[in-house]
Amino acid sequence: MTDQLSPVHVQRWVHGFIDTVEEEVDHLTDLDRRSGDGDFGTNMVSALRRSREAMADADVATAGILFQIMSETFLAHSGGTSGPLFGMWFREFGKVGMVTEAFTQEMLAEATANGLATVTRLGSAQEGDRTMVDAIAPADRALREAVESGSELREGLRAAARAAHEGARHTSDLLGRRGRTSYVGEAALGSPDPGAVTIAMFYQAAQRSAD
Amino acid sequence: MTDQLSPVHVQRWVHGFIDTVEEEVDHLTDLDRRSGDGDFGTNMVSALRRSREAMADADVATAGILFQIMSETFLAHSGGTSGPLFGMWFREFGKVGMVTEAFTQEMLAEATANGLATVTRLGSAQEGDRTMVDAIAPADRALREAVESGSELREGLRAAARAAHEGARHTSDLLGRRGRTSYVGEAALGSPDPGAVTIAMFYQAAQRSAD
Amino acid sequence: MRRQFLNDPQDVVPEALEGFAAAWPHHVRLHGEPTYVVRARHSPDKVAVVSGGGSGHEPLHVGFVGTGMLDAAVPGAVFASPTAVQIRAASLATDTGRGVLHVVKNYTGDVLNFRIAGELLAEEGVSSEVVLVDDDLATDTGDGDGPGRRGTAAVLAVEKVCGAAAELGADLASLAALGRRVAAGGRTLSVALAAGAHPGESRPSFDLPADEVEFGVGIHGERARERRAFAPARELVPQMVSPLVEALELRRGEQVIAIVNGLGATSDLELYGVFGQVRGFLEGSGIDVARRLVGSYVTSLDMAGCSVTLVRADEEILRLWDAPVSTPALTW
Amino acid sequence: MRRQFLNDPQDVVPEALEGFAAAWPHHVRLHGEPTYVVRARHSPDKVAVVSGGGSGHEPLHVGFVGTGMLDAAVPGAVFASPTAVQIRAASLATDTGRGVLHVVKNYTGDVLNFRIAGELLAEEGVSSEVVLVDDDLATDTGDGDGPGRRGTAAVLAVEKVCGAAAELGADLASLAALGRRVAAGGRTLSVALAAGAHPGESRPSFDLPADEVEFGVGIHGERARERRAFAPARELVPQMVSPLVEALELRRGEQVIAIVNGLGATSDLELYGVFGQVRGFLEGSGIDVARRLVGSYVTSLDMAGCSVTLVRADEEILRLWDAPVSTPALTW
Ligand SMILES: Nc1ncnc2c1ncn2[C@@H]1O[C@H](COP(=O)(O)OP(=O)(O)O)[C@@H](O)[C@H]1O
Ligand SMILES: Nc1ncnc2c1ncn2[C@@H]1O[C@H](COP(=O)(O)OP(=O)(O)O)[C@@H](O)[C@H]1O
Ligand SMILES: [Mg+2]
Ligand SMILES: [Mg+2]
Ligand SMILES: [Mg+2]
Ligand SMILES: [Mg+2]
Repeated sequence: MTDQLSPVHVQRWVHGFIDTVEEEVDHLTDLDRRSGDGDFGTNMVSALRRSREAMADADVATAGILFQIMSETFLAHSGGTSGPLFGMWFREFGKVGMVTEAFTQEMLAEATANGLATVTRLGSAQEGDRTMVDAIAPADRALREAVESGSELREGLRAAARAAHEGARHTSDLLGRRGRTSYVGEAALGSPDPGAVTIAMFYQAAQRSAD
Repeated sequence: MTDQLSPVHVQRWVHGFIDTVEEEVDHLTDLDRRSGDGDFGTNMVSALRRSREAMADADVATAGILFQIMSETFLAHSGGTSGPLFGMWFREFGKVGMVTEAFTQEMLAEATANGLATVTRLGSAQEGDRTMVDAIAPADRALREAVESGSELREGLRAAARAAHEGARHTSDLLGRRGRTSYVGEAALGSPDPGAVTIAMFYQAAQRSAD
Repeated sequence: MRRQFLNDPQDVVPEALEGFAAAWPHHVRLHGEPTYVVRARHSPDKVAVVSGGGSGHEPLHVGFVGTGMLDAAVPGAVFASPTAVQIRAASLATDTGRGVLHVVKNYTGDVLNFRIAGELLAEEGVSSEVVLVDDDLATDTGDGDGPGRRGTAAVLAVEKVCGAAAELGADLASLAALGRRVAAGGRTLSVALAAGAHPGESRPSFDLPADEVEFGVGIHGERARERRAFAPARELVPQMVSPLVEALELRRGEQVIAIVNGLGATSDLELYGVFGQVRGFLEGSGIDVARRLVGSYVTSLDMAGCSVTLVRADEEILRLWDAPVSTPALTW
Repeated sequence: MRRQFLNDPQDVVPEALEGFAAAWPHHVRLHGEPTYVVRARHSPDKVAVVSGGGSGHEPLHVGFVGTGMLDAAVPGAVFASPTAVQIRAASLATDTGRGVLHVVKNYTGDVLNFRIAGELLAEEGVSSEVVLVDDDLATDTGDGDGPGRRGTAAVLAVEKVCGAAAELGADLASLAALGRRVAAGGRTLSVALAAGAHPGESRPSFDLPADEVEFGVGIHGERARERRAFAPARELVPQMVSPLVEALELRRGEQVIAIVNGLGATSDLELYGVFGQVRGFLEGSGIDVARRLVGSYVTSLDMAGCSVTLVRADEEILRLWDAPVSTPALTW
């Protein structure tokens, strides 16, 4: 339908994402309990709620503003490891969407690529280390391909969402090598990494917003 | 036999006193257990043993020197309430005997009177408060009378020892009003005050040294 | 189970004193037989300010030896008075001919030994005066015949103010008067959440039920006269401060020095939280917290608890409080 | 049963910070939303030295804000890193245009948030450098891939030395090099006799059998890798000091700064006793304890325990260590 995500789409995307995380908070927390310290879901939801409050007064003039708000909120309030990483992740989307009104597929690919670079630079995790990177990297490849092949935005987002989902699912088979899950070893096998699952929700919400 | 206590007599006096306290250490401690915190006997013996060690090298040229040594030892090492009070008590005997070779009855009466004054000034106890003062005050009166009536030294010492003994015995009937025994109240009734008992031993040893 | 870093419990005080002296070579010197601690830099021609008492209250008193505070501190064994001979020796070592001020917390043993030391010094021609610190409101029985109020954290204010005045050249009589004025204007209340344990002992000196605090506790492991319900700081603190204000008859507009003091095992987080509440309470009553000190200064081994001290202040006291001080435990 | 003076456990840090700022009005100012503490007297034209980390380690870091040490400290919640936004704000508030030195204890959250803050600052044109302090020998696995050694009490030396150098006008690059040199020469070992309890929790974070100590413990209530037999200080202390000497490859005649640090509930009597033994051991090995600090500076709530830190020293480091400092917790 659309080859851009306008502010309205972005609002749907962001709120859809927050809704999903809120619905899945217990599940996410449970995943972190299996592989870490069990605070992931609550941390994430509390930062997202704060973000939602901050968004209420925001002037939604640019495509990036909501991501900027989420970024500042996560960087300002979220403890743990994932908080600041997600803060920097959202930040890349905020930056790319800072001066325009809508996201093109190219911009989404660029934000994803920048986000991947930032998260790996800061967290030093490689793909395969059982972190959010395992969902980001496939999404990055999918969007890059979509841009190169000239497919339309919805196609690209569907591919990215699928790739992120598969990447997250695949973390069930991975031994943790970064963050708290690295202390847990084999005990985490069989359930996916909550950070990766959350990234998958992020792209799923993007795709739905474009439908 | 003698109307003076020569250095030899004083040595007999002091060591006789120390011997008695050592023999009676458990009894004294038990008395303090009934009326205070149960450390009186051990404190006293440990200060007296130290004193005995210090006396070993002393040049016994004056009548007072052994008392001076006991005084310094008690003031330097003895904790608790009785330690410094006995230190100041012995000190008065040391001072009176500082320049002469022997104690006359007058000198013993003077030292006792000064000792009484010092102990009451420092400890603020009156006769009847269930302290060592209850043995000192009667001894003071006995010696004062002996001097006035011109009786001989052995007589005076016998009277002082008897008076101190009676005074100490009488503390069994007293309620404590100074020191730790004041917290114990009626529980201490029936057994005498260890400080007073020790003063009685002091005069008993003096009397024996003169026999 | 309470355990400590120590060797023979008998040696805890001498070993700590050696470590202390080695840690602060520019501030203090340790003298042995008899034991006392003196300033490393002797100051000529001033009244010597000397304090002391049982050990187990560190940094008190040795931590306050230095420029602008104590000339000497005389530590006894744990919770036991130093002897008169120690006090005499420390006083002789620091007397410059202008006399010695003895700052004494009100405990029978301390009072007795300082009094005896004073008599011994007098015989040697050294004049001394005692300032008795008796700030513990919990032991205020109104009974003139008893031992009177115990001395606790207000001693810090007396030592600081008198130390500063001595440094500025005050004579013995006016120092004694000043010290008595500070002490008279100081009151303290202490609350324990858990007792400390004597060196080498595994049991604390008393046990407390989970829902009670020891209210009006002393600094020697003795129990308080009263137990009260454990409560949030916002409820406990007014119970401590309000009686102090009343006892000192503090009026709106008056100035105080407030000391929030940890008793050993209390975290700074808690002490600063308590101070915030103390300040809030006093400001609410119109009393000006002109100066304040928050930390563990007068402890009771590893007791969990804190004390609040208020000291009535005036311009002279504040000026002396502000005067420079350089000691191991207090420097400005 | 462990209890504390507090209201809502959630509020313990903000309440303590308010009390802290009120207690030291001449030294610090508290900023809220985001939370950080800065010097009351801003110093123009110097590199800003900023540190931070989880709360519960008081007086670290807020107690070291002041002349000659930190320009700002950024406290997180208890045992939790401050956020990048806090760090950015504190850095912007203290930057004079000459850049900001971040002194960071090596914990994942702290490293991450300071690194992010550095990137945010760079985008605003503010240059910053990180000095990572990773002195805890107990977590030295030799494994290059892991999180590396934790940061503990050596951070004190880095803050003091860099703070002094910054005050004297050093530029950012040389400060970073200096800080890294100090950190590289610092190692610490910590022993716990009893764990601390989180605000509002009545149970300590681990239990220890009567005959064991937690050897190589951290400052966040986590257990150590090793338990060893409880023993007198004269046996425990060499077990702590000897590995430090080895790890730093200290040779006869070398100089060190020794820090004996209480972890919260440890009495001064014990700390000074331990210091005496540390000093004895080092002197026996021909190592010169050129400077020393004994006290509770880097704590873990009310943990009973102590750490020993050795920092290799040279003339420059000693000169900067000796330089004047005026902060709530350290003044000379
Ligand atoms: N080094 C890292 N790089 C990228 N992501 C990481 C890293 N470490 C952890 N994560 C992500 O953070 C998630 C856990 O977040 P969170 O529960 O906030 O961390 P913690 O409680 O361990 O501080 C993991 O599921 C993982 O996706
Ligand atoms: N105020 C006082 N004046 C005179 N003698 C006292 C006083 N207080 C206590 N004593 C004496 O001291 C003795 C107890 O001595 P000690 O056991 O050393 O005291 P504590 O253990 O209570 O410090 C008592 O038996 C009493 O004779
Ligand atoms: Mg987690
Ligand atoms: Mg966590
Ligand atoms: Mg007794
Ligand atoms: Mg006793």
